[in-house]
Amino acid sequence: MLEVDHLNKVYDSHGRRVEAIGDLTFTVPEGQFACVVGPSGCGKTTLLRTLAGLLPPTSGEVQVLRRRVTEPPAGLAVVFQEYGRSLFPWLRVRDNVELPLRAQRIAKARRRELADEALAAVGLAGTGSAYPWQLSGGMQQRVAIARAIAYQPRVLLMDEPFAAVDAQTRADLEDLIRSVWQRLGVTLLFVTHDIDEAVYLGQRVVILSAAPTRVADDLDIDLPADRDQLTTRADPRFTELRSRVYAQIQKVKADPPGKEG
Amino acid sequence: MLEVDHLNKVYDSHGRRVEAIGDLTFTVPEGQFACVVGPSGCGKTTLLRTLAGLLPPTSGEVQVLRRRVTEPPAGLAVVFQEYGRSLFPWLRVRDNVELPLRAQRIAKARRRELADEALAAVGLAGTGSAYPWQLSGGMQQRVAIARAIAYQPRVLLMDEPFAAVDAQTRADLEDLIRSVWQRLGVTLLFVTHDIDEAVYLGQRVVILSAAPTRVADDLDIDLPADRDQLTTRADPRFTELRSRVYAQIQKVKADPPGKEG
Amino acid sequence: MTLLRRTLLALGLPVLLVAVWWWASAGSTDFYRPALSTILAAFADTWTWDRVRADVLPSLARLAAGYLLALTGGVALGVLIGGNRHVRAFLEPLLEFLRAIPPPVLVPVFILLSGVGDRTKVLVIAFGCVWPILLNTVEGVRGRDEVLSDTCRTYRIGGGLRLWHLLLRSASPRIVTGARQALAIALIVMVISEMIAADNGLGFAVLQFQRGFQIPAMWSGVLLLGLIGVLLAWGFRWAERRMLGWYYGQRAGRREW
Amino acid sequence: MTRATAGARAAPALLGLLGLAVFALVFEVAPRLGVVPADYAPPTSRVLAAAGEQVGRPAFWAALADTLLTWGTGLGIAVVAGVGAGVLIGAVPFLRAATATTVEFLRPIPSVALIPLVIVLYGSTIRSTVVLVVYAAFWQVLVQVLYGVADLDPVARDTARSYRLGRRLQLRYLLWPTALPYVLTGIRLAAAVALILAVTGELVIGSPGLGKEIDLAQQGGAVPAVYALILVTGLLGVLANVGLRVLERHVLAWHPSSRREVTPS
Amino acid sequence: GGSGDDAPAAPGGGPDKVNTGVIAILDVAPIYLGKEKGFFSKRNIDLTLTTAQGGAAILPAVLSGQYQFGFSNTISLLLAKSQNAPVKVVSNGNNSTGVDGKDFAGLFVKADSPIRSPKDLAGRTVAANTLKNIVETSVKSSVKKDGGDAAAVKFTELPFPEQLPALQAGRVDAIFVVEPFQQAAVAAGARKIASSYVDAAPDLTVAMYFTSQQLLSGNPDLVARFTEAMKESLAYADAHPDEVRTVLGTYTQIPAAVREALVLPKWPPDVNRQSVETLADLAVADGLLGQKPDIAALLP
Ligand SMILES: Nc1ncnc2c1ncn2[C@@H]1O[C@H](COP(=O)(O)OP(=O)(O)OP(=O)(O)O)[C@@H](O)[C@H]1O
Ligand SMILES: Nc1ncnc2c1ncn2[C@@H]1O[C@H](COP(=O)(O)OP(=O)(O)OP(=O)(O)O)[C@@H](O)[C@H]1O
Ligand SMILES: [Mg+2]
Ligand SMILES: [Mg+2]
Repeated sequence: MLEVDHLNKVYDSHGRRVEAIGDLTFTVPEGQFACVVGPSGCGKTTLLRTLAGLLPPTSGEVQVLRRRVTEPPAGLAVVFQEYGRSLFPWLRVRDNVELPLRAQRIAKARRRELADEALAAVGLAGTGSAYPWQLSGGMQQRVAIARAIAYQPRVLLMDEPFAAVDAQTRADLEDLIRSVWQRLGVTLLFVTHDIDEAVYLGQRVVILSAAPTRVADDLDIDLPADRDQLTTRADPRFTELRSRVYAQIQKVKADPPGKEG
Repeated sequence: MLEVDHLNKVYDSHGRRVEAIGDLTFTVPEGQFACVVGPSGCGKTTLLRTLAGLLPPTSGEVQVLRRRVTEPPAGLAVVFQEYGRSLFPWLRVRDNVELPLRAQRIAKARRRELADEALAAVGLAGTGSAYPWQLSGGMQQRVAIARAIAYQPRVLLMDEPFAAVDAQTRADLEDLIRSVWQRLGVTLLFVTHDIDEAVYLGQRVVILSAAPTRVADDLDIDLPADRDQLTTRADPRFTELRSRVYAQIQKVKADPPGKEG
Repeated sequence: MTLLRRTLLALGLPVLLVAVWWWASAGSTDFYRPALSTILAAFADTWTWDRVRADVLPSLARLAAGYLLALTGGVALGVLIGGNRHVRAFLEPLLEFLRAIPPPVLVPVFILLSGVGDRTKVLVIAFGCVWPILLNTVEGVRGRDEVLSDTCRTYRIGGGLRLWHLLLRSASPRIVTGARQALAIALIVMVISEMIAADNGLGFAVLQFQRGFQIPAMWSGVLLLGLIGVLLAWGFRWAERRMLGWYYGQRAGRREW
Repeated sequence: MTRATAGARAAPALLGLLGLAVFALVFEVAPRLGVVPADYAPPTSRVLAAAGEQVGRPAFWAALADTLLTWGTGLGIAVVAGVGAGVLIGAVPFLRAATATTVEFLRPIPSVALIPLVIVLYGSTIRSTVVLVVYAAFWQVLVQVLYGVADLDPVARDTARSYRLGRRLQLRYLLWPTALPYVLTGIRLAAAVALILAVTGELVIGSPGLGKEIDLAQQGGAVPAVYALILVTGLLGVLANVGLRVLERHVLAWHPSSRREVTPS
Repeated sequence: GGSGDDAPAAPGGGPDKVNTGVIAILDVAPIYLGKEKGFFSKRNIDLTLTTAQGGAAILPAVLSGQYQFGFSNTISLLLAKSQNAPVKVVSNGNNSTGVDGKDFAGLFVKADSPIRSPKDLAGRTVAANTLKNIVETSVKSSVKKDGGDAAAVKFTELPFPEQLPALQAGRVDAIFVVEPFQQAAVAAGARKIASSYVDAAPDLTVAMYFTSQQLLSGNPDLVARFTEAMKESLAYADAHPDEVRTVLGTYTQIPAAVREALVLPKWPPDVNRQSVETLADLAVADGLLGQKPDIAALLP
């Protein structure tokens, strides 16, 4: 469960003051798959980092699993937008995936099994012994995803996790994430720029305005729980929902937030 | 003009041998806008780095502007996939954009003008005095694009340059790149994972197979030169072309390259 | 680079310099600047196996002990200081104070506290050469990548795992820089430590030659020091290449033509 | 808000003073308890009193000025030469390979072993000591620069290459900022080593300065005066570090190590 | 360049500028006193005294012409001569008082030490400020004189200021110190078991002033004038101990009270040749010197 309550975040360093998050309030109930879309630079990453306990809010507060966040909460995993930099260059791919499991004192054999499974799931079977910098961008991003999946978190925050992979792989990963979500009952906050993806994946799409960001719209995605790439995307309801999201985003762009409030 | 002639590239380091590029031959005539698509890890970045003279081929050769490439050719700009790391963290955004212009001994006032224009074109007017790490991922990526545009290259290589920006910004940037291309007559090689984008932007789409990569298909995009987001994407020819690309990619995925040749 | 080329590069300049030295010093009558031929003759006479066993080996043993002490102590303290800015604020001025005190005037204090034996010399060596390791470790730990730090924090990688896989590994290029510096300094401090309260050792021998006005023998000792330095540096580079494989791989994977 | 930030800025300095104070206290109490003999390790208060006496002597100020001159000159030369040679050698692989052995040979030669040589050349003058200072401090900077230059980010380097930044621009905007954190550490190391060598050189060679005063005090058996002079030397080191830290905050504002400390987390 | 053949004569026939390297200890008080009294300036010598920590820094400076003269202990000069260093003694430096128990230097043990006399030192450790030098030779001669096994005495090197603390902490068994450290040892209750300089040779010449052969042959007149001035200085210092104690305050940091109590060495104007011969023989016997140098060539 995630609760964001009147969150406000101002960056003020090196002579530059930016109010990234204006006033943000929303709740993601336990086990929900929520997608977040919003213009570039609106504060999505900032929101995720605040939820992950990596950044203190300027005012307001966030709660994860009913606890006020002051440090990274247990059982939470993040796939960072800067996937390349979030992999340890001195660890081989498999060790990168296993490292969080070691911190949880999971036995070696089990760790190995979880890591290999996760790597296979993202299509990287057989790359375990490479270093991350020997992989292509999209492969690196998938390692970061594998790491989060192998961790079996209760809350998963993902920041544009499929930005660097091709369309086909992306579709596979989308289905993978949905199946992980369904199997583990994890609460998922998923940032993406792809509107189709947001609608296809989530039970809900939160649309953020430009910085200082607010919730511009919050849509329920009432598509059936069983989704697949062909039928769901062909569903007229899908088309309708994606048009609504698209229209809403256009509106957000057109109304600079300065005008309101 | 770009010529790739029986290019082959094998990585062999730290106990891992990968034949990234199998045998690649194609030519991009002067002033053409060519898009490249292919599965993640197939060798697109490798190809771009070879064309940019940053990586020696294992065998075969590449020519840029009718010169065999042995070092980075003059008049060529690259937008790297790792946009974040390609910006110098010690330079402010404007200085990052201006730096290549200084190498060309462009006068200060003119430099400033070009940089400000380019930043405004990518929607970053007013961020010139920030450091890159004070910007969001999408903003950083746009700085890298602005740097390439301000450089006014004759050949432009772009490696998934819009991966980190939202749909709306992406559409704007697509139009921007097309207008730059038309205005400057630059030869453009554009790597993307978005099939719609490839079809919308290019005069041609080169589809690569999985590693060791070959040209799996090479399609002419015979859409009118004047394109816009609404009408072009609604054009039945557009839908037809994108379906062909999509089908082709599916086929590439299904046939592992080992089976052929 | 072929082996031949590497050898040529490694030995070219030294051979040239030795040749120049030989030529320039030939027939020298200057008491303090004897001809290189004289020095080399003295070298052969002086550094016999007995002498090596009596003076050079004890020195090297103390050197090794002091250096390892500095390495472990410097890295441990460096991680502590680099990882916490309050600790850093508390300790830094004090450490800077200690760092600026010349070993020759500090040695008496060490003698006072720990006697005149080998232990004191080992401590002096450690104290003298710990600084590059300490400073570099501190800066390496401070300069770790933010995204990696955040990754560790969110996955709650703490304790020993964080220490090893985040702090030490990301500081390792700088730790190696410091350790490399420290190696040469340890050799220097070894010599200094043997100039006080010693009865054997390479530094002691050089000092005795100097005081006994056996100038060619003294220069041969200096020459030996340099040679030991080269050997240690080669050993160090070998170890470094092994430990930092990922680092050089990441940088060389993108090698130019 | 502003008060809090001012407090936060002052806090490190206070903590640092506290650290020095604790050290001073230990050295006040230990001799008094007889842990160490008070005659040879006088308590802090006696050292401070002796320092007070020193401050009253014009000879002390002259010596301080001489030491500062030796130190400053030597350090300046060493830094300029070390950075220049380091960047040159580091940027040109051929030079690096060709000089490696020679560098490793020359580095471990202790400055003290060169004393007869410099005396033959320059006598007991400040020049002799400056040569020793330069010799010792030069390597500190050089090695740091060599490793710093090698720390280049491959993507940043490719960027510079593909935009065909010339040698001068690559040096100024790529190599230099990359190496800068290493260089600053090198300067901090060199500053202390230079100070040490300045004092040691004065002590052994007899060129004018604090080291010579220490020698005089030692020969005269004036133990508190010896420690007072050492205290002054140490404080010079602390001051140098404060200055270099301020410099670092300015020139490395962009570096993760400074960024982290701006945003509280 | 180190080609100082002549003393740099000031243009226009002014006084000769002369630089002399000394150690800032009691022993060189006469030259400071002599300078103060004008014994050098009246011989047209403009004397500058430069202090160094030890002979290691002085000899090279004299040989290279940076200094015209230098001060060194006798053994060091014998060592240098035996290595064919072109040095030449020009004046006496200082001598022991010749009085056992009342010399300016001595061999001390802790008050409660079982060591009663020098022969008990066999198998024990003695601190010397410089190894393989005059202290070692002298202490060994004390042991021999006392009927002990000199070869069984171990020496360790400690600077004078560190010796008393080391003795009291039990890290060494005996120390050999000169004034003013002798005063401190006495004050700390250490027991003097020998005056080794006295034991080595009667009226031992402990140190001397020297120059380089080059200067001697290039400017014998200057050397002669320096020798004259030194003679006068030595004689004056020997006759005026109170002025010596005062002048000490100008170039050392010995506290005034200690200065009053110091035992001063003897400053005869001429080198005690016989003692130098004896010392050389002792050094050869101890293995410090490979062979006996040509003492006539060393001494004036
Ligand atoms: N470390 C920082 N220091 C200063 N300002 C920052 C910092 N990080 C982000 N900002 C600013 O905060 C705003 C929001 O940034 P954020 O990274 O949250 O955006 P985003 O929604 O993730 O954008 P994108 O989709 O482009 O990744 C931006 O204007 C950015 O410039
Ligand atoms: N520096 C390197 N060292 C070793 N192998 C490498 C290196 N860079 C890339 N490779 C390998 O070469 C293959 C192609 O990589 P490349 O980066 O060109 O793929 P890509 O097509 O750009 O993929 P993506 O779309 O995911 O960015 C991959 O299998 C990768 O593991
Ligand atoms: Mg973001
Ligand atoms: Mg790529």
